[in-house]
This record gives sequence, C-alpha cells and structure tokens, in this order.
Amino acid sequence: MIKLSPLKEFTYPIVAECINPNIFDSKTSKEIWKLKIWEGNKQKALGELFKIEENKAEGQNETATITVHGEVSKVRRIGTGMKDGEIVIFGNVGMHLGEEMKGGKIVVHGNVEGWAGSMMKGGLIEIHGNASDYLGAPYWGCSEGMHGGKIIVYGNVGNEAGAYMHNGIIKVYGSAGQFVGLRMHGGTIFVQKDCEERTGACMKDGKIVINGYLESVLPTFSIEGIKEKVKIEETETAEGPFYLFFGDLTENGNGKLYVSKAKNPHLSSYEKLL
Amino acid sequence: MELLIKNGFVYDPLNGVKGEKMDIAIRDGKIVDKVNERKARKIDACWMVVMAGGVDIHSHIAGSKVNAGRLLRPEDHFKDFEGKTPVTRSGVGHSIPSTFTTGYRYARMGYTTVMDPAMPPLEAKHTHEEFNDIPIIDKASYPLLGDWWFVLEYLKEGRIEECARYVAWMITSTKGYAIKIVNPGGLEAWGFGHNVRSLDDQVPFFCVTPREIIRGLCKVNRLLNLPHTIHVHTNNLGRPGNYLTALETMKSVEDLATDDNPVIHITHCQFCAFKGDDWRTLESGAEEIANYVNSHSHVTLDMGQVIFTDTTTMTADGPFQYTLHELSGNKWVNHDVETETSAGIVPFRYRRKSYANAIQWSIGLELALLIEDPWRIFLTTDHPNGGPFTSYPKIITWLMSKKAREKALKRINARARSRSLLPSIDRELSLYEVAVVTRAGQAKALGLKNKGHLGVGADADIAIYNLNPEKTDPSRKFKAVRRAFKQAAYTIKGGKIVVKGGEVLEHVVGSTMWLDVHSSEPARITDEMKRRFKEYWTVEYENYPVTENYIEVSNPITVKARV
Amino acid sequence: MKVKNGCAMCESKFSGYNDEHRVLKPLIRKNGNLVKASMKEAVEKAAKILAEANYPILYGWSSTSCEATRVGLELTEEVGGVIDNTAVVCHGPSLLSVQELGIPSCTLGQIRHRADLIIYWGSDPWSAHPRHIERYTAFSDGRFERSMWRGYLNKVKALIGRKKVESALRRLSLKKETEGSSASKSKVCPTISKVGRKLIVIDVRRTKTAEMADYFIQVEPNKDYELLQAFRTLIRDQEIDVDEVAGVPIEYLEEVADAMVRCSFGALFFGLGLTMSKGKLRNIDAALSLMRDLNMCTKFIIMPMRGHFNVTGANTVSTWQSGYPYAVDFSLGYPRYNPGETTVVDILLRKESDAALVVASDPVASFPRKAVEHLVENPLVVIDPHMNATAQMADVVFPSAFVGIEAEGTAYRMDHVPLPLKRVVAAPSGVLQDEEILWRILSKVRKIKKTEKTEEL
Amino acid sequence: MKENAKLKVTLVTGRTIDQGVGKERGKASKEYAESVSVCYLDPDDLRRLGIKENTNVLVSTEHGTIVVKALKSLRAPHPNIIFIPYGPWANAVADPETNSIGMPSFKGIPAEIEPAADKLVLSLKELLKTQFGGRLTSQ
Repeated sequence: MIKLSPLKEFTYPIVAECINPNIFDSKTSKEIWKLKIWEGNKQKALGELFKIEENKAEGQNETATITVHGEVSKVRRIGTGMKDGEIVIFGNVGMHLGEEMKGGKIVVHGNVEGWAGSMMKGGLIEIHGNASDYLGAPYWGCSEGMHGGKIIVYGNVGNEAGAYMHNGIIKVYGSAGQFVGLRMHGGTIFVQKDCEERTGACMKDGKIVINGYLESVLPTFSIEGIKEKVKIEETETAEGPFYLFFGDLTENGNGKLYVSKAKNPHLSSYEKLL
Repeated sequence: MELLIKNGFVYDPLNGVKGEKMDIAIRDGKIVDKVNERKARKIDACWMVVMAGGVDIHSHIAGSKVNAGRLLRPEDHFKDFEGKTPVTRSGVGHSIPSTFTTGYRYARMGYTTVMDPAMPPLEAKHTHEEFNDIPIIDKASYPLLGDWWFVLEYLKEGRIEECARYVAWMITSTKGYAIKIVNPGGLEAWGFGHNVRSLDDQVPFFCVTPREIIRGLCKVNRLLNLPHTIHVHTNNLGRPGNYLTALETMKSVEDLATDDNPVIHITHCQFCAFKGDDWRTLESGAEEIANYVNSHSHVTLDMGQVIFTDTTTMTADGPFQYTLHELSGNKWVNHDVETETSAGIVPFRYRRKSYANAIQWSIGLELALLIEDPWRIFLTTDHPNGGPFTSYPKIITWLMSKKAREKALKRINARARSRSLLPSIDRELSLYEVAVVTRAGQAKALGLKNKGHLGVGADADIAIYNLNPEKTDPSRKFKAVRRAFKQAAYTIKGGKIVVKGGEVLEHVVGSTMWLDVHSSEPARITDEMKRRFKEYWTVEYENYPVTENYIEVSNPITVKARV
Repeated sequence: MKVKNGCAMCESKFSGYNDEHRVLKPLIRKNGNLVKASMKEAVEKAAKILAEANYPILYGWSSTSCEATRVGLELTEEVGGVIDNTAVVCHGPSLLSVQELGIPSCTLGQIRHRADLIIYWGSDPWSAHPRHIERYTAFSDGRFERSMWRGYLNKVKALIGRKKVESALRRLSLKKETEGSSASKSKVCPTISKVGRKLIVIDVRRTKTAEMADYFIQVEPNKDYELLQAFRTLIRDQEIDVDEVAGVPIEYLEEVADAMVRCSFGALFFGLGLTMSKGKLRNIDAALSLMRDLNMCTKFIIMPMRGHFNVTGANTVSTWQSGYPYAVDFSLGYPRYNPGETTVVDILLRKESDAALVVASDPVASFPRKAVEHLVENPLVVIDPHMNATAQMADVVFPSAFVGIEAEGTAYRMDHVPLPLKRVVAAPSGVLQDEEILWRILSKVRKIKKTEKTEEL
Repeated sequence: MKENAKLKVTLVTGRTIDQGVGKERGKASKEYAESVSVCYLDPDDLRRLGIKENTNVLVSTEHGTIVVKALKSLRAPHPNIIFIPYGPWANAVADPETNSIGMPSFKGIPAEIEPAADKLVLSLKELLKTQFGGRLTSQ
C-alpha cells in the first residue's frame, strides 16, 4: 500500500491524474516518485509535492491500495478513469474525483469539490463529508452522465447532483441543492433530508426519492398517487408514505418523483386531484 | 533558398508524370528546372512517393458557422488536444479543430491548399480573420450567393448582366473565390421556416424557381470568366429519393456547356445520391448518377464520404439541418443571415450498424469507383459533415484496395452490406489516380494554375510520402498506405520544409486567394444602391466590404469579366 | 466633436473620451503610490509579474478589439495562465446552456424584416441597449413587417388603452388578488387581439420597455424557470395541476402561449434577468428548450442581449483559437475549459491565482467584494483608457487608446456580425492601443523566458 | 409608521441608462458614482420605512452592508423588491456564490433595508479604501 501526504499547503491547483491504483500498480516507489503532476503552470514530480511511503495496509483501510492523508482540496482528478483498487483519503479532496471511474472504490473522510464521480461507469465512491455541485454530472455539452456505479454521500450535496444520469445509484444522507436529477434518463437518486426546488427538472425516466422537505414541485409534474414504500435498491426500501409525481411533462418524460408525505404538508393541495 | 528533392517516385498527373524516378528543384518558393546541386539543400526521397501538395475543394474550416460549431461542442474537444511547442501554438480537435490545429493537421497529411465552401457575405470578415490564424496552408472561400435578394430579384426580371455585375462586386468585396449555391431558394423560404421541394417550386414572395437561380448563376459564372464553376449543394439534400433532384440539377445546365468544359460542380454528392422513399427503404443512387456523369462532360463532383465516427454536421442548408435535428434529437444551432443565407449545425454520429449510415458510407465509395474519369470526382468528406478531414488516409486505402473495402464491409449493418454495390466493384485506384482525386483534379477544377502539379513555375507545395511503389502493393498492404498518407515524410510549403515525419517544424503563414473581378462597367454604387443597402441590411454600406488589410497574406487573382 | 445616430451611452463615451480623468503616461506603484513611469519600465515590470506567476489570470477583453484579444490569447498561452472575459459575469450561463442544447438564432436584420412577435424577457433594452428596439425590432421597418411605432403612439394617446394596461398590471402585481383559483378565474384576462407586430415583455419590474409593450407579465423574482417550463407545457397542450405559476394566473400564460404559437416569426430576447436570477444557466436551458418546442410549429429564434460592445468578439476569437469561448486555462500548455473550475470569479474566491492582467474592464467595480479582495492582494496590471477602480488598485497601469475612437479594430455585434471600428481622432502622443501594449509585454515575456532557459543550461 | 423600521426585501441589481452613461464617461467620474450609489424602492416601501426620497438607507445582506441613497422607483409596483445599479456599491452586498458555473448571484438576494439618514454615502475612493485597504493612491 502506498501512503501519500502533502509536503505543504497547496495554493495553486494541482492536477494529479497519476494518483490512481492502475498507474501505481507494478511501479517501484522510485518510479512513483517520478510520476508527472502539475502545480499551477509548472510540471513537477509527485514526490516533490507528496511524501510517499510504502507500508503494510492495516486497520480500517487494509484493502486500500493508496491512502492520502491531509488537506488535498486543491488536488484534482484523483482516481480519474480507475478500473480497480481502492483509494482512501483522510481530508478534503479537490474536483473531478474519480471522473469516468470504471471500477474499484474511493473512500473520502472529508469534503469533496465539484464533479465527483463525473461520467462514472462503475465502482463505488463513498463520501463521509459533503459533496459540492455536479456530483456524477457530465462534462459541459455532453449529455452522457453517470452510466453505472454507486455514489454514497453522508453529508450534503450541492446543485445538479446526478444530472444527465443514465444508470447507477446516488444516495445522499444529508440534504441536496437545486436541480437534483436534472434531465436524467435512468437510475436512482435518494435524498434522506431536505431538497431545494426544481428536483427532476426535464427528467425523462428514472427514480428520485426525497425523504425530507421539498420546497416545491415543478408545475410540470403531475400527481400520480400515494405510495406506502419505495424500493431504493435490491436490499433497501424507504418507508413512506410518499406522494408520487410523474414528469417531466415538458419532455414527455415518465420519471418518478417520490416525495415524503409527512414532511411536506404544503403539497397536500395536490391530494384533491387524486 | 534552394532545395532539391532527389530520386523520388514522382506522380504529377497534370504533367503526365506517372511515378518516374526524378528530382524536383526548388528556388524561392517556386519549382524550377534545375538548381545548383552543391549549394542546394537536398532531401533524399529515394524509395518515396513525391506528389504536389494536396488540394481540398470543399472543407468547412473557418467562418461563423464553423466557429459556432466549435463553441457548441466542448465535449468534442476536451479529450483531443495539442500542446504548445517551441514552434507551434496549442489547440484542440476533434471534428472541428481550432484554427492552428486545423493548419497543422492538414500539413501533416501533405495538404497545402484548402477551400472553405460556405461564407455568408455579411460575415465574410469573420472567415478571413480565421484564415489569418490557420497556419501553413493556402486558403480561399466561396461566398453564398444562391439566395441573396439581389440575385433573386435580378434573375426574376431576367437581368443576367446586372446580376453578373453585382455578383462581381460581391465576390470582390467579400474577397471570395467562387459562386456557392446552397439549396437554391430553400434558404430564403427557411426565413419563415419553409423550404422548396423541387427545381420548379416558386420561392415564396420572390416568384423565381431554383432552376432559374441555378441556370442564372451558371450564366453569370461564364460572363465573369470565373476560374471555378458554380459550386452547387442541391435541393432536397439528405432526403431519400433526392438522386433525381441531383440528376435534374445537372441536366438543368446541360445546354450551357461549351467544348466539354465543366459548368457545374455538384458537391458532397453522396448526400444527394439517395434512392428510396424513406430511411428504411433507402438505397444507393450512385449507379444512376455515375452513368449520367460518365456520359456527360459538363459536371464535376466530390464525394462527401461518410466515416463511422462522431462528427459535427454544418451546412448553410438551414431546413436540412433542422430535419437532421428532429431525426437525431441532438442539439441544434440555427443562424439565418439577413437577405443572404442561413446556416445550421447538428452533432451526429455515423454508426456502422445503422442501415442508413452504412448505405451512405457505401454510396460515397461507389460514386468514386463507378465514375470512370478520376478528373471528375474528388476525394472529400465535406469536412466535418461526413467526418473529419483527418480520415482521408482511410478513404484512400478504401479506394486503392478491394481488400480494405471488404474488411470494412464485414463490420457494417448486414442488410446494408447485402444492398451495397461495392462487392461487385473490382476497381482499385492507382497512386497516379489518387494523385488526381486528391490534388491534380481538384486544382484543375478550381482553375488554380500554380497548384496541384510539379511543373516548372508551380508553387513549391510538395508532399513526400514514405511509400515504396516498387515494394508495397497498395491493394494488399493497405495499412502501409494509410500510415504513409497519414504522416507525410516531408511537407514542403512555398519551398520551406514545414513538416518532417509528421512533426511540424515551422509555423509559416499561408496566403488567402481571392478574385479581383474586373467588369467593363462595374456595378455602380449609386445613392439608390446605398438606399437599398439600408433597407436590406443592418450595416452601413461603408462597413460591408472586406478591406484588404483584413488579409495577412493576400493573393488576389485578377479576372477579366465579359460584362 | 458631434456624434451622429449614437445612443446616450455612445454620446457620453465620445464626449467623455478625453475628460479630466484621462491619464497619459504609464503608472507604477512605488511604496504605495502610483507614480508616472516610462513605457519601457512599465512593460518590463508587467512582463516580469506575468512571467514569474504560477497561475496568472488575464481578464477583460470585452471592450477592446478582436485583434487585442488575439494577442491576449497568445500571451496567456506563453505565461501559462487563465484567460477569461466579462461574459463570465454576464452571459456565461447562456453559453453553457447553448453548449448543451444549441440555439436557433439569426442576424438582427432577419428580425427587422420578418418578426411579427417580439418578446423581451428579463431585459430592458430601453436602458441597456437604447437603439435596439427602433433599429432592429418592434419600431423598425422591414421587408415583410412594418414598425409598430404609430400604433404605440395611438395606444399611448388613447387613455382607455392605457387604463386597460394599467388595470391589467395592477391585477398581476398585487399577489393577494390573484391568489386562489376562484379569484383569478373570475377575472377577465386581457387578450392580445392586435394585428401586425406584437411586443411582449416579461420582467420582475414594469420597466420602461414594459410600458411600450402590448402585453406585460410581471414574474416573481427567481421564478423564471417555473414560468418558462409552464409555457413549454402549455404549448404542448398539456394540463397543469396548479392555477398560477410564478404569481401569474394560467389564463395570462395561455394568452401569451397562443400568441407564440400563432406568430409566423417570433423572436425572444433575454437578458441578465434570466442569466443571473436563481437557476442561472438552467433558466436559459428552459428558454432554449422552449425554442425547440416552438420551432416544431412555427419559426422562432432567441438571442441573448449582450452587454459590452465586443463581448461577442472576445468569445469568438477565443473559440477559434482555443475551441472554447471563455474561461480557458492554458496552465498545462493546452486549452482546458471548465466553468466553475477555470472561471475567474471561482479562482479568486478559492484564492488560487497569484497575479492578474486586466484589459479594458473593471472587475474591482463589477465583482463581488470577496473576489476582489484576492484580486488586489496579488500583483495587478491594468490596461484601460479610464483610470477606473481597478486601475486605482493596480501595480502597473497602462493608459490606452479608445478603440473605435482613437484606434481601429474589429468588433462583433451581438448577432455575430463583424464590424470594423474606425479611428476618428489621433490618440494623445505616447498613448498606445491595447494590441500594441500587449505585443510589447508578450515579446518582453519571451525574452525573460529565454534568459531563464539559458541560465538553466 | 415608526422611524427606522427594518424591511425584509429582495435585492435585485442591474443596468440603468444612467449607469451605462456614467460607465462610458469614465468610472472615476462623479456621474458614475452618483448613478450607482443609489437604491430604487417601491413608493409603498418608502412609506413603510417612513422616509422620503433622497434619504440615505442602509442595505445589509449576509455578505455585507452598504449605505446608498433611496430613490422612488418609476417602475413600481414591485413591493419588497429593491433595485441597486451594478457597481462597487451593489457588489459590497452581492452574493459571491457561483454554483460552480462562474457567475455570482447578482439578483434576487435576500436583504434588509433600514433608514440611515445620519450615515453618509461613501465616495468611490473611500469605498475602495474601507473595503480593500491601503493600496489606494492619493494621486
């Protein structure tokens, strides 16, 4: 197992695609030291910015292939496109964590900047702090969001989580910002706590479950009924009752939006339409 | 500075050179009969192929439409980038490369002259500004004139000569090179969201038909003695059954031809060679078109070959682009230009397994192989509409090797394979013929005197490919051919070595060619004319023309008109 | 000097171009004060600042010529910085949603000739683009459509008409009345019966433009997205479960939706009212989707109302050289683009930059306080004709010539039509144009880098 | 209506023709400063604050506070919506949140407004000095 810890507090953006089990794999620590990494507009060696130690994996992260210890919120693109292995990060981490990840596992004991798990295809990202905007969302201009895999956030998430999602699952145990599941085509998004407006805007298909308070439902969703419980994944169902909305009408979508009945008395006016 | 290319196998169709081993001498950017052996810098081209620099008659590389495409597609760029080097600027690809990258990538393939086929006159300055940022290659652009209100009005009244004078004025003041006609009449109709369906439909509000526009401008083209013919993108482009429209269009100017010189160029012909009633019953109309072309001398065409990749379609044909948007559901840009033309952009992925796309792929190659005279059909992808120009090497191998075609055929949609004419075609182009369809023929059709050949006096634009015609049989070793054409061993532009082994050595600035048309009595810019300007356009007359200071390296070509 | 057919802003630009605030010599900050310096000295200082920076930002570009932006991009590439233009705080979100959905648009003349329905949404051209309406839209004469000016005059004259509008407005704005279905249903909703050109305005306030309009809808702040989506549903003849959206009863929306579908050429202009209010790019997203729907039944185009005179030009040049319209990061040696990551405001808020060059712009006045704080903590170079707020905070200031008055160049109109900018008077001696100043800085930077290289060897 | 009543309002910033004119005349000009250090209110809101036009008011958001001159809006009615033209004064209270798209939130910011007849509207120089420290020149 390789242990990385930053040698200083970073001010400039650090681009570190090389922090990836598949790249470290079968490299001596000397070779790893030499791996290219960008600090601002200067190219450096990984070893110039990080203390690199090779030691036995033990305790809670014995499965880990890479562990990062310390504040790395400026360090971007960690685990980009990784296929297998496990990265455990103790500290806040920067943008594009696990972008286009295909397999393996990333665990973060801290907060994560934008675009975590962007365009993810497989694997698991576990975030024990908060995640910023565009969780699992695609790159600008691209309509292929998350295509598989699983993202679990124990804190809150920012705007547009799961935008353009096609498959996979996002679970948020805190609350979420605007436009959860924007233009999603499939997959499941679960939010345990509250949610800002415009949830499921322009969704074509898929499932969004809001277990907390939802400021308002878009006028382009229509009430379908009340459901007692809803399935999140194989092993897990959320206990309702939930209002079930269909939408988004503007896209002739048949996405399902479940909103907790108990937490949202202001939506009771919809009941008269049932 | 003197340069001597020694012992290459030279293919120079315009001078009838068919692969003889010979030297090419260069002085001050021109080809000369001899230079001082000892002084001159030498390039050993032994066991290599030497050709004139490639010429592309139809490739959307600059201007408002192309740039709108760039802006529209960050997802097209972000994985295909080129870093800055001591000599080159950085940039991005893929289907709509940024300006610098466009120049470098053409040069790496040994291309040195490229024509941008669609310039909205009102936005001509934009095209020329981008030309200045496209390094190495020489460029020119065709102003879109087929739906210009002036043209429609004069042709309606049958006033060909006035029309010619204003066209002359327009070509010169936009610094253009040829008359481009796109879906004649259809673009004006698109102003209100409509289209025209046949050569004899009336253009709404203008009481003139596509046929009259094509014939009219064809006559204008001859009155003005322009080096190239009218450059026509037919009506009904991209809709099944349109091969009839294409044939009609060619027939419509049959009688205007004299001493079998071409009078019309049908561009990206693949897109208008569709047989069948709809996309399911789509079939190839290549045979019918080839038969007509083989028996008539007044037409030239280019392929508009389709490549199975993710690309960006962009034409001035607004209605067609809208149909494509509805068909694919992909994002759509539309940009209509007052009193002149329109434009549309839609990203599109051609899929092997799609029946229609596979048929389209087949049609392009069928045309190139069934039309006997290589001087009449040219290699293009209508970049980026059929696919990016970087796929030319692939196409060359398909033209040169039946084996390569069969390999590709195996992977396409089965139903399309069974309908394709390709298995029945044995023809394989020779290197000589490839030199025709990629440079000589295109230069001839464009009337470029100093391009596309290696005769004394020609511009020293030369491509040297690492391919030994005595050892490698292109029909079997097609992979080697592709490699060779992908990365020129040397590209020489204006006598300078700009590319070596696929690496750009020098960032030289190519020239912009434009026509300075002299008519005996030029279009007078009267107050009446200025009034009309105020009415038709939202820019002052004084601000309209492209002044020469917009062109970094200006190469005006003077033309004496007959009016 | 006299200014012909210019707007109020243009006139003041001309009359103000050489007022008492004009600085004619470069300035350099020495122990806290800006003092006059020679051009050479200033160029050296500026070049040093940029050449030594690890993550410099080069910002502005929207009020200068395309030629200057061209040099700016080369300079950014050379120093491995981030180049961004003022679009980022104006129509950046519009560009982002265009990249997701595309945009049906046209040149302004097309609208003058053909548009029979004109909608301004969250934009007040009377204030921001004073000549827009009379030159290109409602009050202009085209080949197929005539100006509605006369009709407007009559309307204003006819008190009845005015009363009607005002009563309609009162009903719309006082929420209490419109709340509850029964109440709003009972009210008669004004109809758009007029023939010929129609002007509709949708805004949070009754703007001057709104007063000219045939129909005005006052939307609750931050509710534009809901309103746009509602329109989309209505146009598809789908049922809406609620009786009012964004504080507007459905009947009023139906009236407008009908007008949209019935027109033969519609044009929607949107302003910062959409791009800046809650939802930002997604408001534009909805507007563009609305265009998609509308173009299935008629011809409809949409256009952002751009601010600075050449912001479109800055985007255009940046796009053809780098592939991206703004927020382009050259720090890795090639263009990268990711608004939110490579946009100037975010970089400043994250305190990542360590130097800045500001050209023809005034971020200190136009950025939120927190962003400005980091901008002025680091070395700052300013090129601007005015001694603006940013210049007053700078380390090096280059007074430059006014583009379009003292300097030639090209600018792009909001509809992408390139226009040549003429030179009408000579710049005061010693005052160079942006392009020239940038060239000198660039070549100096190259010299510095060369010497660095040779030292390394 | 009692004095120094506080109002909860929504702050909208935007362009005005005066600000446009001022901007072009030169950001250091008096016209500019005067055109952007103001705040347009609905007449009803003025009444509710118990003040007349041209009284100074204190506008505060969670991002800062600023003193500007209250003007009666010609665009009424828009109860509980106040309007400040773009400029350093507006930006002293604007919301820097960009939602990861680079664009701060200039419109629809929750704010409080109260009369501040005793407080002065800062000049541009004073404003910059107080906000960004001693870098300002005296020249």
